[in-house]
Amino acid sequence: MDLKIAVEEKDDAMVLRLDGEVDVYTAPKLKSRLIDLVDQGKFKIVVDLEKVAFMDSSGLGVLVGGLKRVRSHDGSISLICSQENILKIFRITGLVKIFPIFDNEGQALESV
Amino acid sequence: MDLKIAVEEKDDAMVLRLDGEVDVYTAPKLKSRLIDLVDQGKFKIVVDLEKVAFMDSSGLGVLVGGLKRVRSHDGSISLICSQENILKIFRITGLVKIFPIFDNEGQALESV
Amino acid sequence: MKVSEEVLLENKVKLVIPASSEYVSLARLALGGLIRNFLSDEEIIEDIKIAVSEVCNSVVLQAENVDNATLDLSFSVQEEEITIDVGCTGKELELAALTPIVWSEPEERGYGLSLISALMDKVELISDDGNKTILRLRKYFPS
Amino acid sequence: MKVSEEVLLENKVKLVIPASSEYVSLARLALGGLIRNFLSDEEIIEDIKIAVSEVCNSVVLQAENVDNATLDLSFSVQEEEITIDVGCTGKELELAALTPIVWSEPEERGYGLSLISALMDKVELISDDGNKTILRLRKYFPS
Ligand SMILES: Nc1ncnc2c1ncn2[C@@H]1O[C@H](COP(=O)(O)OP(=O)(O)O)[C@@H](O)[C@H]1O
Ligand SMILES: Nc1ncnc2c1ncn2[C@@H]1O[C@H](COP(=O)(O)OP(=O)(O)O)[C@@H](O)[C@H]1O
Repeated sequence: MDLKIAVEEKDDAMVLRLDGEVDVYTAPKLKSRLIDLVDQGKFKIVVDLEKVAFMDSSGLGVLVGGLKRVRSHDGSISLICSQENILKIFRITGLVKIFPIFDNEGQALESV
Repeated sequence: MDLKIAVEEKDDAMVLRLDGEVDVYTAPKLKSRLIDLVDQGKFKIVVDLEKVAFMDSSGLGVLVGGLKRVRSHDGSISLICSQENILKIFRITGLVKIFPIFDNEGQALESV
Repeated sequence: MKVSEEVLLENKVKLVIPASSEYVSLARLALGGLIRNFLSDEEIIEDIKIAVSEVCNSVVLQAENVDNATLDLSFSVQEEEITIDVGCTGKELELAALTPIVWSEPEERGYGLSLISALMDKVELISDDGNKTILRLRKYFPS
Repeated sequence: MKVSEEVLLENKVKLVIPASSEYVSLARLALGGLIRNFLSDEEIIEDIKIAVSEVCNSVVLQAENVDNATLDLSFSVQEEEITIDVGCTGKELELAALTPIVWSEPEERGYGLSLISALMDKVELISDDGNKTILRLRKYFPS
Protein backbone atom coordinates (compact mmCIF):
# COMPACT_ATOMS: atom_id res chain seq x y z
CA MET A 1 0.00 0.00 0.00
CA ASP A 2 1.23 3.41 -0.89
CA LEU A 3 1.01 6.79 0.80
CA LYS A 4 -0.93 9.59 -0.86
CA ILE A 5 -0.32 13.15 0.31
CA ALA A 6 -2.67 16.01 -0.58
CA VAL A 7 -1.71 19.57 0.36
CA GLU A 8 -4.29 22.32 0.87
CA GLU A 9 -3.81 25.93 2.02
CA LYS A 10 -6.39 26.82 4.68
CA ASP A 11 -6.49 30.16 6.51
CA ASP A 12 -2.76 30.77 6.77
CA ALA A 13 -1.84 27.15 7.45
CA MET A 14 -0.90 24.28 5.15
CA VAL A 15 -2.92 21.13 5.68
CA LEU A 16 -1.28 17.84 4.66
CA ARG A 17 -3.77 15.05 4.29
CA LEU A 18 -2.17 11.61 4.43
CA ASP A 19 -3.91 8.56 3.01
CA GLY A 20 -2.31 5.12 3.30
CA GLU A 21 0.63 3.70 5.20
CA VAL A 22 3.48 5.74 6.67
CA ASP A 23 6.35 3.28 6.96
CA VAL A 24 10.07 3.01 6.21
CA TYR A 25 9.31 2.98 2.46
CA THR A 26 6.83 5.86 2.29
CA ALA A 27 8.11 8.16 5.09
CA PRO A 28 10.80 9.73 2.84
CA LYS A 29 7.96 11.00 0.64
CA LEU A 30 6.38 12.75 3.62
CA LYS A 31 9.76 14.10 4.67
CA SER A 32 10.37 15.71 1.30
CA ARG A 33 6.88 17.28 1.26
CA LEU A 34 7.57 18.82 4.68
CA ILE A 35 10.96 20.11 3.53
CA ASP A 36 9.34 21.59 0.41
CA LEU A 37 6.84 23.50 2.55
CA VAL A 38 9.58 24.93 4.77
CA ASP A 39 11.56 25.91 1.67
CA GLN A 40 8.47 27.75 0.41
CA GLY A 41 8.30 29.70 3.68
CA LYS A 42 5.30 27.78 5.05
CA PHE A 43 5.86 27.24 8.76
CA LYS A 44 2.30 26.68 10.04
CA ILE A 45 1.47 23.08 9.29
CA VAL A 46 -1.42 20.76 10.11
CA VAL A 47 -1.00 17.06 9.36
CA ASP A 48 -4.23 15.11 9.03
CA LEU A 49 -3.64 11.49 10.07
CA GLU A 50 -7.29 10.38 9.98
CA LYS A 51 -6.81 8.23 6.87
CA VAL A 52 -3.52 6.71 7.90
CA ALA A 53 -3.94 2.94 7.94
CA PHE A 54 -0.55 2.22 9.49
CA MET A 55 2.26 4.27 11.00
CA ASP A 56 5.44 3.31 12.79
CA SER A 57 8.50 5.18 14.08
CA SER A 58 9.51 6.11 10.53
CA GLY A 59 6.53 8.47 10.51
CA LEU A 60 7.26 9.77 14.01
CA GLY A 61 10.85 10.53 13.03
CA VAL A 62 9.78 12.49 9.97
CA LEU A 63 7.22 14.50 11.95
CA VAL A 64 9.77 15.32 14.66
CA GLY A 65 12.24 16.34 11.97
CA GLY A 66 9.62 18.60 10.41
CA LEU A 67 8.81 20.12 13.79
CA LYS A 68 12.45 21.01 14.38
CA ARG A 69 12.58 22.71 10.97
CA VAL A 70 9.43 24.82 11.40
CA ARG A 71 10.28 25.71 15.01
CA SER A 72 13.51 27.35 13.89
CA HIS A 73 11.18 29.75 12.01
CA ASP A 74 8.73 30.12 14.92
CA GLY A 75 6.30 27.80 13.16
CA SER A 76 4.37 24.81 14.47
CA ILE A 77 2.95 21.44 13.50
CA SER A 78 -0.44 20.30 14.79
CA LEU A 79 -1.93 16.91 14.15
CA ILE A 80 -5.45 15.71 13.46
CA CYS A 81 -5.87 12.21 14.82
CA SER A 82 -8.62 10.32 16.57
CA GLN A 83 -7.53 6.78 15.70
CA GLU A 84 -6.52 4.86 18.77
CA ASN A 85 -3.88 2.81 16.91
CA ILE A 86 -2.07 5.92 15.79
CA LEU A 87 -2.48 7.88 19.04
CA LYS A 88 -0.95 4.94 20.87
CA ILE A 89 2.48 5.33 19.25
CA PHE A 90 2.54 9.04 20.15
CA ARG A 91 1.69 8.12 23.73
CA ILE A 92 4.26 5.34 24.07
CA THR A 93 7.05 7.56 22.77
CA GLY A 94 6.03 10.60 24.81
CA LEU A 95 5.42 12.62 21.64
CA VAL A 96 1.92 13.56 22.83
CA LYS A 97 3.78 16.20 24.86
CA ILE A 98 5.53 17.57 21.80
CA PHE A 99 2.69 17.66 19.25
CA PRO A 100 -0.70 19.29 19.82
CA ILE A 101 -3.14 16.58 18.68
CA PHE A 102 -6.81 17.30 17.88
CA ASP A 103 -9.68 15.16 16.76
CA ASN A 104 -11.00 17.72 14.29
CA GLU A 105 -9.63 20.12 11.70
CA GLY A 106 -11.18 23.27 13.15
CA GLN A 107 -9.32 23.07 16.43
CA ALA A 108 -6.10 22.00 14.72
CA LEU A 109 -6.24 25.05 12.44
CA GLU A 110 -6.91 27.39 15.37
CA SER A 111 -3.91 25.99 17.23
CA VAL A 112 -1.23 26.76 14.67
CA MET B 1 -10.82 -15.42 4.78
CA ASP B 2 -13.58 -17.79 5.56
CA LEU B 3 -16.63 -18.99 3.65
CA LYS B 4 -20.10 -18.14 4.92
CA ILE B 5 -23.04 -20.15 3.59
CA ALA B 6 -26.63 -19.00 4.05
CA VAL B 7 -29.48 -21.29 2.97
CA GLU B 8 -32.92 -19.99 2.03
CA GLU B 9 -35.96 -21.87 0.71
CA LYS B 10 -37.51 -19.98 -2.24
CA ASP B 11 -40.45 -21.29 -4.28
CA ASP B 12 -39.60 -24.98 -4.21
CA ALA B 13 -35.83 -24.51 -4.56
CA MET B 14 -33.06 -24.14 -2.01
CA VAL B 15 -30.84 -21.11 -2.54
CA LEU B 16 -27.29 -21.33 -1.14
CA ARG B 17 -25.68 -17.92 -0.82
CA LEU B 18 -21.89 -18.12 -0.58
CA ASP B 19 -19.86 -15.26 0.85
CA GLY B 20 -16.06 -15.48 0.96
CA GLU B 21 -13.48 -17.77 -0.56
CA VAL B 22 -14.17 -21.27 -1.89
CA ASP B 23 -10.80 -23.01 -1.73
CA VAL B 24 -9.24 -26.28 -0.62
CA TYR B 25 -9.85 -25.33 3.04
CA THR B 26 -13.45 -24.11 2.78
CA ALA B 27 -14.82 -26.35 -0.03
CA PRO B 28 -15.50 -29.28 2.36
CA LYS B 29 -17.94 -27.00 4.21
CA LEU B 30 -19.85 -26.40 0.95
CA LYS B 31 -19.74 -30.11 0.16
CA SER B 32 -21.34 -31.05 3.47
CA ARG B 33 -24.09 -28.42 3.05
CA LEU B 34 -24.91 -29.86 -0.37
CA ILE B 35 -24.96 -33.41 1.02
CA ASP B 36 -27.25 -32.26 3.86
CA LEU B 37 -29.72 -30.82 1.37
CA VAL B 38 -29.80 -34.03 -0.66
CA ASP B 39 -30.28 -36.03 2.55
CA GLN B 40 -33.25 -33.78 3.36
CA GLY B 41 -34.77 -34.58 -0.01
CA LYS B 42 -34.00 -31.19 -1.54
CA PHE B 43 -32.93 -31.73 -5.15
CA LYS B 44 -33.59 -28.32 -6.72
CA ILE B 45 -30.66 -26.13 -5.82
CA VAL B 46 -29.51 -22.64 -6.77
CA VAL B 47 -26.02 -21.59 -5.73
CA ASP B 48 -25.44 -17.84 -5.59
CA LEU B 49 -21.78 -17.08 -6.33
CA GLU B 50 -22.11 -13.29 -6.51
CA LYS B 51 -20.25 -12.71 -3.24
CA VAL B 52 -17.53 -15.24 -3.84
CA ALA B 53 -14.20 -13.43 -3.67
CA PHE B 54 -12.12 -16.39 -4.85
CA MET B 55 -12.83 -19.85 -6.21
CA ASP B 56 -10.60 -22.56 -7.62
CA SER B 57 -11.05 -26.17 -8.71
CA SER B 58 -11.88 -27.23 -5.16
CA GLY B 59 -15.16 -25.35 -5.60
CA LEU B 60 -15.75 -26.77 -9.08
CA GLY B 61 -15.22 -30.31 -7.81
CA VAL B 62 -17.72 -29.86 -5.00
CA LEU B 63 -20.35 -28.38 -7.35
CA VAL B 64 -19.90 -31.22 -9.85
CA GLY B 65 -20.18 -33.73 -7.00
CA GLY B 66 -23.39 -32.03 -5.85
CA LEU B 67 -24.75 -32.09 -9.37
CA LYS B 68 -24.17 -35.84 -9.67
CA ARG B 69 -26.02 -36.37 -6.39
CA VAL B 70 -29.11 -34.28 -7.26
CA ARG B 71 -29.26 -35.62 -10.83
CA SER B 72 -29.68 -39.16 -9.52
CA HIS B 73 -32.93 -37.80 -8.04
CA ASP B 74 -33.90 -35.86 -11.19
CA GLY B 75 -32.85 -32.64 -9.51
CA SER B 76 -30.67 -29.81 -10.81
CA ILE B 77 -28.18 -27.15 -9.75
CA SER B 78 -28.27 -23.68 -11.29
CA LEU B 79 -25.74 -20.97 -10.57
CA ILE B 80 -26.00 -17.22 -10.13
CA CYS B 81 -22.80 -15.59 -11.30
CA SER B 82 -21.90 -12.46 -13.19
CA GLN B 83 -18.33 -12.07 -11.98
CA GLU B 84 -15.87 -12.45 -14.81
CA ASN B 85 -13.17 -14.01 -12.57
CA ILE B 86 -15.49 -16.79 -11.48
CA LEU B 87 -17.13 -17.35 -14.88
CA LYS B 88 -13.66 -17.77 -16.34
CA ILE B 89 -12.91 -20.98 -14.44
CA PHE B 90 -16.23 -22.51 -15.57
CA ARG B 91 -15.35 -21.59 -19.14
CA ILE B 92 -11.79 -22.95 -19.06
CA THR B 93 -12.93 -26.29 -17.65
CA GLY B 94 -15.93 -26.63 -19.98
CA LEU B 95 -18.32 -26.61 -17.02
CA VAL B 96 -20.39 -23.82 -18.59
CA LYS B 97 -21.92 -26.65 -20.62
CA ILE B 98 -22.85 -28.59 -17.49
CA PHE B 99 -24.22 -25.85 -15.24
CA PRO B 100 -26.93 -23.36 -16.25
CA ILE B 101 -25.44 -20.02 -15.18
CA PHE B 102 -27.55 -16.85 -14.77
CA ASP B 103 -26.75 -13.31 -13.80
CA ASN B 104 -29.85 -12.92 -11.62
CA GLU B 105 -31.80 -14.91 -9.09
CA GLY B 106 -35.16 -14.75 -10.87
CA GLN B 107 -33.96 -16.62 -13.95
CA ALA B 108 -31.95 -19.09 -11.87
CA LEU B 109 -35.05 -19.96 -9.82
CA GLU B 110 -37.17 -20.41 -12.95
CA SER B 111 -34.59 -22.77 -14.43
CA VAL B 112 -34.57 -25.38 -11.68
CA MET C 1 0.34 -2.51 -18.21
CA LYS C 2 1.80 -0.27 -15.53
CA VAL C 3 4.91 -1.75 -13.99
CA SER C 4 6.31 0.12 -11.03
CA GLU C 5 9.87 1.23 -11.63
CA GLU C 6 10.52 1.95 -7.98
CA VAL C 7 10.84 -1.68 -7.01
CA LEU C 8 14.07 -3.55 -7.62
CA LEU C 9 13.90 -6.32 -10.17
CA GLU C 10 14.88 -9.95 -9.77
CA ASN C 11 14.34 -9.88 -6.05
CA LYS C 12 13.03 -13.09 -4.71
CA VAL C 13 10.44 -13.61 -2.00
CA LYS C 14 10.20 -16.98 -0.28
CA LEU C 15 7.31 -18.25 1.73
CA VAL C 16 7.29 -21.55 3.60
CA ILE C 17 3.99 -22.68 5.10
CA PRO C 18 2.77 -25.95 6.58
CA ALA C 19 1.45 -28.14 3.73
CA SER C 20 -2.02 -27.90 5.14
CA SER C 21 -5.19 -26.57 3.55
CA GLU C 22 -5.76 -23.68 5.96
CA TYR C 23 -2.49 -22.02 4.92
CA VAL C 24 -3.13 -21.86 1.17
CA SER C 25 -5.06 -18.61 1.52
CA LEU C 26 -1.99 -17.07 3.18
CA ALA C 27 0.03 -17.92 0.08
CA ARG C 28 -2.57 -16.12 -2.06
CA LEU C 29 -2.57 -13.11 0.24
CA ALA C 30 1.22 -12.74 0.13
CA LEU C 31 1.32 -13.37 -3.62
CA GLY C 32 -1.34 -10.71 -4.25
CA GLY C 33 0.46 -8.19 -2.04
CA LEU C 34 3.74 -8.85 -3.82
CA ILE C 35 2.44 -8.61 -7.38
CA ARG C 36 0.50 -5.43 -6.59
CA ASN C 37 3.86 -3.70 -5.99
CA PHE C 38 4.64 -4.32 -9.64
CA LEU C 39 1.43 -4.13 -11.62
CA SER C 40 -2.14 -3.14 -11.13
CA ASP C 41 -4.00 -5.50 -13.47
CA GLU C 42 -6.37 -7.27 -11.06
CA GLU C 43 -7.38 -9.86 -13.68
CA ILE C 44 -3.81 -11.11 -14.08
CA ILE C 45 -3.34 -11.12 -10.32
CA GLU C 46 -6.47 -13.27 -9.94
CA ASP C 47 -5.32 -15.66 -12.68
CA ILE C 48 -1.99 -16.18 -10.96
CA LYS C 49 -3.67 -16.66 -7.58
CA ILE C 50 -5.88 -19.41 -9.00
CA ALA C 51 -3.00 -21.22 -10.69
CA VAL C 52 -0.80 -21.08 -7.59
CA SER C 53 -3.69 -22.25 -5.42
CA GLU C 54 -4.14 -25.25 -7.70
CA VAL C 55 -0.53 -26.29 -7.29
CA CYS C 56 -0.75 -25.76 -3.52
CA ASN C 57 -3.94 -27.84 -3.40
CA SER C 58 -2.22 -30.71 -5.13
CA VAL C 59 0.70 -30.59 -2.66
CA VAL C 60 -1.62 -30.27 0.32
CA LEU C 61 -3.71 -33.25 -0.76
CA GLN C 62 -0.61 -35.39 -1.27
CA ALA C 63 0.86 -34.32 2.08
CA GLU C 64 -2.31 -34.99 4.03
CA ASN C 65 -0.87 -37.76 6.21
CA VAL C 66 2.72 -36.61 6.25
CA ASP C 67 4.01 -35.05 9.48
CA ASN C 68 5.62 -31.63 9.24
CA ALA C 69 5.41 -31.40 5.46
CA THR C 70 5.92 -27.86 4.22
CA LEU C 71 4.90 -26.09 1.07
CA ASP C 72 7.82 -24.04 -0.26
CA LEU C 73 6.95 -21.13 -2.49
CA SER C 74 9.36 -18.80 -4.15
CA PHE C 75 8.28 -15.76 -6.16
CA SER C 76 10.43 -13.72 -8.47
CA VAL C 77 8.83 -10.75 -10.14
CA GLN C 78 10.60 -9.00 -12.96
CA GLU C 79 9.56 -6.21 -15.26
CA GLU C 80 7.89 -8.47 -17.80
CA GLU C 81 7.09 -11.66 -15.95
CA ILE C 82 6.61 -13.46 -12.70
CA THR C 83 8.11 -16.86 -11.95
CA ILE C 84 6.71 -18.97 -9.14
CA ASP C 85 8.39 -22.14 -7.89
CA VAL C 86 6.38 -24.53 -5.79
CA GLY C 87 8.02 -27.43 -4.01
CA CYS C 88 7.55 -29.29 -0.79
CA THR C 89 9.57 -30.96 1.90
CA GLY C 90 8.49 -33.98 3.86
CA LYS C 91 7.06 -35.60 0.74
CA GLU C 92 8.14 -35.74 -2.89
CA LEU C 93 5.82 -33.94 -5.28
CA GLU C 94 4.28 -36.75 -7.27
CA LEU C 95 4.50 -36.23 -10.98
CA ALA C 96 1.49 -38.45 -11.59
CA ALA C 97 -0.80 -36.02 -9.87
CA LEU C 98 0.21 -33.32 -12.30
CA THR C 99 -0.56 -35.29 -15.45
CA PRO C 100 -3.83 -34.27 -17.04
CA ILE C 101 -6.66 -36.76 -17.00
CA VAL C 102 -9.35 -36.94 -19.65
CA TRP C 103 -12.60 -37.67 -17.93
CA SER C 104 -15.46 -39.36 -19.77
CA GLU C 105 -18.06 -37.51 -17.74
CA PRO C 106 -17.95 -34.59 -15.34
CA GLU C 107 -15.99 -35.67 -12.29
CA GLU C 108 -15.18 -34.04 -9.01
CA ARG C 109 -11.46 -33.80 -9.68
CA GLY C 110 -9.11 -33.10 -12.49
CA TYR C 111 -9.85 -29.43 -13.10
CA GLY C 112 -6.72 -28.19 -11.36
CA LEU C 113 -4.33 -28.87 -14.18
CA SER C 114 -6.57 -27.44 -16.91
CA LEU C 115 -6.75 -24.21 -14.91
CA ILE C 116 -3.00 -24.08 -14.32
CA SER C 117 -2.17 -24.55 -17.98
CA ALA C 118 -4.85 -22.16 -19.23
CA LEU C 119 -3.97 -19.39 -16.79
CA MET C 120 -0.17 -19.51 -16.87
CA ASP C 121 2.12 -19.08 -19.87
CA LYS C 122 4.62 -21.77 -19.01
CA VAL C 123 4.58 -24.77 -16.67
CA GLU C 124 7.78 -26.77 -16.14
CA LEU C 125 8.92 -29.49 -13.79
CA ILE C 126 12.44 -28.73 -12.62
CA SER C 127 14.75 -29.95 -9.88
CA ASP C 128 16.61 -27.86 -7.39
CA ASP C 129 20.19 -28.53 -6.23
CA GLY C 130 18.93 -30.98 -3.64
CA ASN C 131 17.10 -32.82 -6.45
CA LYS C 132 13.78 -31.86 -5.00
CA THR C 133 11.04 -31.66 -7.59
CA ILE C 134 9.73 -28.17 -8.16
CA LEU C 135 6.90 -27.03 -10.36
CA ARG C 136 7.78 -23.73 -12.00
CA LEU C 137 4.99 -21.48 -13.23
CA ARG C 138 5.62 -18.44 -15.36
CA LYS C 139 3.34 -15.63 -16.47
CA TYR C 140 4.31 -12.87 -18.87
CA PHE C 141 2.84 -9.44 -18.26
CA PRO C 142 1.26 -7.82 -21.31
CA SER C 143 3.24 -4.70 -22.23
CA MET D 1 -10.05 -13.63 23.13
CA LYS D 2 -11.34 -15.99 20.46
CA VAL D 3 -8.66 -18.37 19.28
CA SER D 4 -9.61 -20.53 16.35
CA GLU D 5 -9.36 -24.20 17.22
CA GLU D 6 -9.45 -25.34 13.63
CA VAL D 7 -5.89 -24.34 12.90
CA LEU D 8 -3.03 -26.58 13.95
CA LEU D 9 -0.77 -25.20 16.63
CA GLU D 10 2.98 -24.80 16.58
CA ASN D 11 3.08 -24.59 12.82
CA LYS D 12 5.68 -22.27 11.57
CA VAL D 13 5.47 -19.86 8.67
CA LYS D 14 8.65 -18.48 7.17
CA LEU D 15 8.96 -15.46 4.96
CA VAL D 16 12.18 -14.34 3.31
CA ILE D 17 12.16 -10.97 1.59
CA PRO D 18 14.88 -8.69 0.21
CA ALA D 19 16.14 -6.48 3.06
CA SER D 20 14.78 -3.44 1.32
CA SER D 21 12.23 -0.90 2.49
CA GLU D 22 9.58 -1.62 -0.15
CA TYR D 23 9.15 -5.20 1.10
CA VAL D 24 8.41 -4.42 4.75
CA SER D 25 4.70 -3.87 4.00
CA LEU D 26 4.59 -7.40 2.56
CA ALA D 27 5.83 -8.75 5.89
CA ARG D 28 3.00 -6.88 7.64
CA LEU D 29 0.42 -8.16 5.17
CA ALA D 30 1.47 -11.79 5.63
CA LEU D 31 1.72 -11.40 9.38
CA GLY D 32 -1.77 -9.90 9.59
CA GLY D 33 -3.22 -12.65 7.40
CA LEU D 34 -1.59 -15.32 9.51
CA ILE D 35 -2.62 -13.97 12.92
CA ARG D 36 -6.21 -13.43 11.76
CA ASN D 37 -6.50 -17.22 11.38
CA PHE D 38 -6.00 -17.48 15.12
CA LEU D 39 -7.55 -14.46 16.75
CA SER D 40 -9.73 -11.56 15.86
CA ASP D 41 -8.47 -8.79 18.14
CA GLU D 42 -7.45 -6.09 15.65
CA GLU D 43 -5.69 -4.02 18.31
CA ILE D 44 -3.27 -6.83 19.14
CA ILE D 45 -2.70 -7.51 15.45
CA GLU D 46 -1.84 -3.82 14.91
CA ASP D 47 0.54 -3.81 17.90
CA ILE D 48 2.41 -6.82 16.54
CA LYS D 49 2.56 -5.30 13.06
CA ILE D 50 4.13 -2.12 14.43
CA ALA D 51 6.72 -4.00 16.50
CA VAL D 52 7.69 -6.29 13.62
CA SER D 53 7.92 -3.32 11.26
CA GLU D 54 10.31 -1.62 13.67
CA VAL D 55 12.64 -4.60 13.69
CA CYS D 56 12.44 -4.86 9.90
CA ASN D 57 13.18 -1.13 9.61
CA SER D 58 16.31 -1.52 11.67
CA VAL D 59 17.51 -4.44 9.50
CA VAL D 60 16.65 -2.61 6.28
CA LEU D 61 18.54 0.53 7.35
CA GLN D 62 21.60 -1.51 8.31
CA ALA D 63 21.49 -3.49 5.07
CA GLU D 64 21.15 -0.44 2.87
CA ASN D 65 24.43 -0.89 1.04
CA VAL D 66 24.70 -4.66 1.27
CA ASP D 67 24.03 -6.63 -1.92
CA ASN D 68 21.44 -9.39 -1.76
CA ALA D 69 20.79 -9.01 1.95
CA THR D 70 17.58 -10.74 2.99
CA LEU D 71 15.25 -10.26 5.91
CA ASP D 72 14.31 -13.64 7.39
CA LEU D 73 11.08 -13.78 9.32
CA SER D 74 9.65 -16.77 11.04
CA PHE D 75 6.25 -16.77 12.74
CA SER D 76 4.95 -19.39 15.11
CA VAL D 77 1.44 -18.91 16.43
CA GLN D 78 0.19 -21.01 19.29
CA GLU D 79 -2.98 -20.94 21.30
CA GLU D 80 -1.75 -18.38 23.79
CA GLU D 81 1.08 -16.57 22.09
CA ILE D 82 2.88 -15.66 18.93
CA THR D 83 6.65 -15.83 18.54
CA ILE D 84 8.36 -13.92 15.76
CA ASP D 85 12.02 -14.38 14.88
CA VAL D 86 13.70 -11.75 12.75
CA GLY D 87 17.15 -12.32 11.34
CA CYS D 88 19.00 -11.39 8.22
CA THR D 89 21.55 -12.82 5.85
CA GLY D 90 24.16 -10.80 4.01
CA LYS D 91 24.80 -8.67 7.08
CA GLU D 92 25.00 -9.39 10.81
CA LEU D 93 22.26 -7.76 12.85
CA GLU D 94 24.11 -5.16 14.87
CA LEU D 95 23.36 -5.34 18.52
CA ALA D 96 24.26 -1.66 19.04
CA ALA D 97 21.34 -0.51 16.95
CA LEU D 98 18.96 -2.34 19.23
CA THR D 99 20.18 -0.67 22.41
CA PRO D 100 17.88 2.09 23.57
CA ILE D 101 19.17 5.63 23.40
CA VAL D 102 18.09 8.36 25.78
CA TRP D 103 17.74 11.54 23.77
CA SER D 104 18.06 14.91 25.45
CA GLU D 105 15.58 16.49 23.08
CA PRO D 106 13.14 15.13 20.53
CA GLU D 107 15.12 13.56 17.74
CA GLU D 108 14.21 11.99 14.47
CA ARG D 109 15.28 8.50 15.47
CA GLY D 110 15.24 6.23 18.44
CA TYR D 111 11.52 5.58 18.76
CA GLY D 112 11.70 2.10 17.26
CA LEU D 113 12.95 0.34 20.32
CA SER D 114 10.53 2.05 22.73
CA LEU D 115 7.68 0.88 20.53
CA ILE D 116 9.00 -2.69 20.29
CA SER D 117 9.39 -3.04 24.04
CA ALA D 118 6.07 -1.36 24.86
CA LEU D 119 4.07 -3.39 22.34
CA MET D 120 5.58 -6.85 22.81
CA ASP D 121 5.74 -8.93 25.97
CA LYS D 122 9.23 -10.29 25.53
CA VAL D 123 12.20 -9.27 23.39
CA GLU D 124 15.29 -11.52 23.32
CA LEU D 125 18.44 -11.74 21.26
CA ILE D 126 19.13 -15.36 20.41
CA SER D 127 21.38 -17.21 17.99
CA ASP D 128 20.38 -19.90 15.56
CA ASP D 129 22.42 -23.03 14.82
CA GLY D 130 24.48 -21.14 12.28
CA ASN D 131 25.22 -18.57 15.00
CA LYS D 132 23.27 -15.95 13.18
CA THR D 133 21.82 -13.30 15.48
CA ILE D 134 18.06 -13.34 15.66
CA LEU D 135 15.75 -11.00 17.50
CA ARG D 136 12.88 -12.94 19.01
CA LEU D 137 9.65 -11.13 19.81
CA ARG D 138 6.87 -12.69 21.80
CA LYS D 139 3.34 -11.57 22.50
CA TYR D 140 0.91 -13.36 24.79
CA PHE D 141 -2.75 -13.32 23.82
CA PRO D 142 -5.13 -12.29 26.60
CA SER D 143 -7.36 -15.23 27.51
N1 LIG E 1 -3.00 -38.56 -13.94
C1 LIG E 1 -3.57 -38.83 -12.78
N2 LIG E 1 -3.65 -40.09 -12.35
C2 LIG E 1 -4.24 -40.38 -11.19
N3 LIG E 1 -4.79 -39.48 -10.35
C3 LIG E 1 -4.73 -38.21 -10.73
C4 LIG E 1 -4.14 -37.82 -11.94
N4 LIG E 1 -4.24 -36.49 -12.03
C5 LIG E 1 -4.87 -36.08 -10.94
N5 LIG E 1 -5.18 -37.11 -10.15
C6 LIG E 1 -5.85 -37.04 -8.85
O1 LIG E 1 -6.76 -35.98 -8.83
C7 LIG E 1 -6.42 -35.06 -7.83
C8 LIG E 1 -6.68 -33.69 -8.29
O2 LIG E 1 -6.29 -33.50 -9.63
P1 LIG E 1 -5.92 -32.10 -10.14
O3 LIG E 1 -6.62 -31.79 -11.39
O4 LIG E 1 -4.43 -31.98 -10.24
O5 LIG E 1 -6.39 -31.13 -8.98
P2 LIG E 1 -7.81 -30.73 -8.41
O6 LIG E 1 -8.23 -31.73 -7.37
O7 LIG E 1 -7.47 -29.44 -7.79
O8 LIG E 1 -8.79 -30.64 -9.53
C9 LIG E 1 -4.97 -35.30 -7.53
O9 LIG E 1 -4.65 -34.96 -6.21
C10 LIG E 1 -4.83 -36.77 -7.78
O10 LIG E 1 -5.17 -37.49 -6.62
N1 LIG F 1 22.34 2.74 20.86
C1 LIG F 1 22.50 3.33 19.67
N2 LIG F 1 23.67 3.86 19.32
C2 LIG F 1 23.83 4.45 18.15
N3 LIG F 1 22.88 4.55 17.21
C3 LIG F 1 21.70 4.03 17.49
C4 LIG F 1 21.43 3.39 18.72
N4 LIG F 1 20.15 2.96 18.71
C5 LIG F 1 19.67 3.33 17.53
N5 LIG F 1 20.58 3.98 16.78
C6 LIG F 1 20.40 4.49 15.44
O1 LIG F 1 19.10 4.94 15.29
C7 LIG F 1 18.49 4.22 14.27
C8 LIG F 1 17.06 3.97 14.60
O2 LIG F 1 16.93 3.62 15.94
P1 LIG F 1 15.71 2.80 16.39
O3 LIG F 1 15.05 3.42 17.54
O4 LIG F 1 16.17 1.38 16.63
O5 LIG F 1 14.77 2.80 15.14
P2 LIG F 1 13.93 3.91 14.41
O6 LIG F 1 14.80 4.61 13.39
O7 LIG F 1 12.93 3.05 13.73
O8 LIG F 1 13.39 4.85 15.42
C9 LIG F 1 19.26 2.93 14.11
O9 LIG F 1 19.16 2.41 12.81
C10 LIG F 1 20.64 3.38 14.45
O10 LIG F 1 21.29 3.87 13.31
